[in-house]
Amino acid sequence: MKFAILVNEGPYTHQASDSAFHFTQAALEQGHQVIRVFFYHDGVNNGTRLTTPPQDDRHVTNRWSELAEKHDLDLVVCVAAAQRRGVVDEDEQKRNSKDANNIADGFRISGLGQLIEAGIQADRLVTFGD
Amino acid sequence: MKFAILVNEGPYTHQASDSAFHFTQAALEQGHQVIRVFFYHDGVNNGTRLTTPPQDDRHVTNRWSELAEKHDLDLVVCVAAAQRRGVVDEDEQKRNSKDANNIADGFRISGLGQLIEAGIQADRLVTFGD
Amino acid sequence: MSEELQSGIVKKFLYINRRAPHGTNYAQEGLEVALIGAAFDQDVAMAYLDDGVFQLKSGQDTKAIGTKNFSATYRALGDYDVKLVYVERESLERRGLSEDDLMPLVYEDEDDDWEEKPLIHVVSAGEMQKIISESDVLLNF
Amino acid sequence: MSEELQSGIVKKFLYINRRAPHGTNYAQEGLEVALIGAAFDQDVAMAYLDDGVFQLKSGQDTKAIGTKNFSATYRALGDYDVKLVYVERESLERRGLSEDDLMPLVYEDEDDDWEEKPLIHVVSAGEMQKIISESDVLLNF
Amino acid sequence: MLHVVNKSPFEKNCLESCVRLSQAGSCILLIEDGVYGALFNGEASEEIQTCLKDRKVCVLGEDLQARGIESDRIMSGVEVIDYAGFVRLAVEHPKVQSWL
Amino acid sequence: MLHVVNKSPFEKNCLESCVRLSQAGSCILLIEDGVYGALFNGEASEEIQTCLKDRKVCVLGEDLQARGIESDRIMSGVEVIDYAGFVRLAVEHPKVQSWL
Repeated sequence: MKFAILVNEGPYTHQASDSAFHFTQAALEQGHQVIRVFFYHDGVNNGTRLTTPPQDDRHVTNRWSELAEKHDLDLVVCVAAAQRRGVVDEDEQKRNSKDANNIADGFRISGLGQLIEAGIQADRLVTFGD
Repeated sequence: MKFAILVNEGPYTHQASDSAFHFTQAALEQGHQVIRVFFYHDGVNNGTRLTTPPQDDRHVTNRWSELAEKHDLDLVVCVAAAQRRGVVDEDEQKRNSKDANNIADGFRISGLGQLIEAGIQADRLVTFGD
Repeated sequence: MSEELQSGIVKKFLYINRRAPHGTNYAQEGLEVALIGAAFDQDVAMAYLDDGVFQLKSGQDTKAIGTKNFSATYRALGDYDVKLVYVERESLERRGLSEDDLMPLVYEDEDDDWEEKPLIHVVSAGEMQKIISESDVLLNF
Repeated sequence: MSEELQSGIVKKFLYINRRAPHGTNYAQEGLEVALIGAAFDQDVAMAYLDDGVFQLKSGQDTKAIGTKNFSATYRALGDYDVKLVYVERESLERRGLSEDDLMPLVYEDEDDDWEEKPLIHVVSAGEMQKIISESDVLLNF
Repeated sequence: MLHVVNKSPFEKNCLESCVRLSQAGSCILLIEDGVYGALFNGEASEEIQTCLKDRKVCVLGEDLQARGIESDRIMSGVEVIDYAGFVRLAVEHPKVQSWL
Repeated sequence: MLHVVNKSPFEKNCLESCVRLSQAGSCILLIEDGVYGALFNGEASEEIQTCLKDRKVCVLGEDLQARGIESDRIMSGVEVIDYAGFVRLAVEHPKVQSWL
């Protein structure tokens, strides 16, 4: 079965990203496909490589990056939400004349259409948020 | 009278930062002192210079930076909360071996002691959050 | 658009709005999804319940709080081919509101000589149950 | 510490905890403030009300959700010279909890031969009203 | 003491807790989505009515206007103030409690 | 249809809305702070009792354990499942509604 996952909150403040991660992992373990994980609202803050959580805590962003690498997951950060909140890749950096970028490995920035497309193509869309 | 302001949510998602801004401005207009604005929890996300909000919307971070410049405000981002969420200045960049930083003009990263100190020194601590 | 989208799958998208506007921007960013989604040739409906009904309150003016007044955008829903806007009656009543308090949203019916018709349908909780259960993709804001 | 802090101002700090643990990290980051604050020689008390009472529930184990189990840190409150932990009775009762469900927090009383004494005081809403109104600095998590 | 409530009473329990735990003589200020609590015929009106007996209740005009709540929809006895008034309330009262 | 509730019923209105707007035959899953709704003697127990008449109610074990809620504190009739069970529920039911 094809799943799409929507994550609406950032790391640490809300459990949403953790729950989405565990659900995604469990779905993959059962042999399902996860066609896209879409990060919207404050969820875009999962996609920064600049976090340094305490050593005895989980690393939310790296965990997503590693899962994406292992299972070839498509982690998409919404461009409009990312612009409001300061999540930037190289293209966005150039386009908005910023002096740095902060996107994490395995994440890409794209439009809201990717969420709609995931809703159309997936058998199930599961949302995690606040 | 001396005010201290605590902001617990990031820009755009919650109105907290807007409300704190308007309150701070109104307090300054009445001749009060605002000895510190402390950003905690997701509030640290107000302190990134990488946001590009839509042109017809307010620029939450720049507005804080400009107010700070004008009134010599002390905008403090909590270091522990910032590490979890990826808000980084030059020192933090070196300390945690990051390849970029994103702190905005007028903000500085410091410890939670700065919040307690503000609570001790201010006549009033006013909190804005979710 | 990608190959799969040419395949002609048409699903019923329901945008469920349960939060007040302005205190958070879920309402605004939710509306942005609905407008983008309108380009995808799917069946689209909006549902407003709980504090979400406040999103449609007439007379909103954000000048004094300095935020973007996106409430004008609701009037564009009809132009984006969204023809069904459901509002739960119980949610209105618990908040002391009636349909008269809501913005008068309309669309032009191309099948009826472009006559202006109301977009908003006030429905009972029972009807809302059914609308939710008969949709294919549920997006919550 | 800065000059002002040498001035000997002692205020009553009250940390008001109204949220459940784990679903958000306000509880965890709130506790971090309280522990840092303990170094400042102020009068410190903790208040747990509404879903905040769930923070003190015994037997929390976050291994299966992979988050940090900060609930062990509450046991350190006594060592940080926090001697007053108020829990609102009404909040416990509405949630079907009693004092027996809470972690047994203690401190060693230096004025009484280091005897272990309970930190938690279950109080009524009326008493909590008074505790809140008599504090100088209120921090909410 | 000044109590600030920023959540809709239809969605969250903040106003309820504020009412339970604020004392006679204190002031309750509704801001952000908290202003919906001042609607005169909403379900929260009883709670506000109780408060008005021995507490002052204010609501932030800027937030009412943003939400399209005209002043004739506000319960009588509730005072509409602006940000300058918010600051004055914070000065008048020796401490501020935010029911987040 | 699978309905997911992730908020404490003591703090927010999500469970209430889910109960009002879910149909007979559907399944309600409590996760994150939503698991507090399954406490057998809490104030939300009546709402869950109503649901149990014609709906299936499940609760995520991982989130119960994190919060120190032992299984003997859960209302009878509520089924404890794990993340694998959450995925199976999402497969069984043709759509998933999250009451955020």
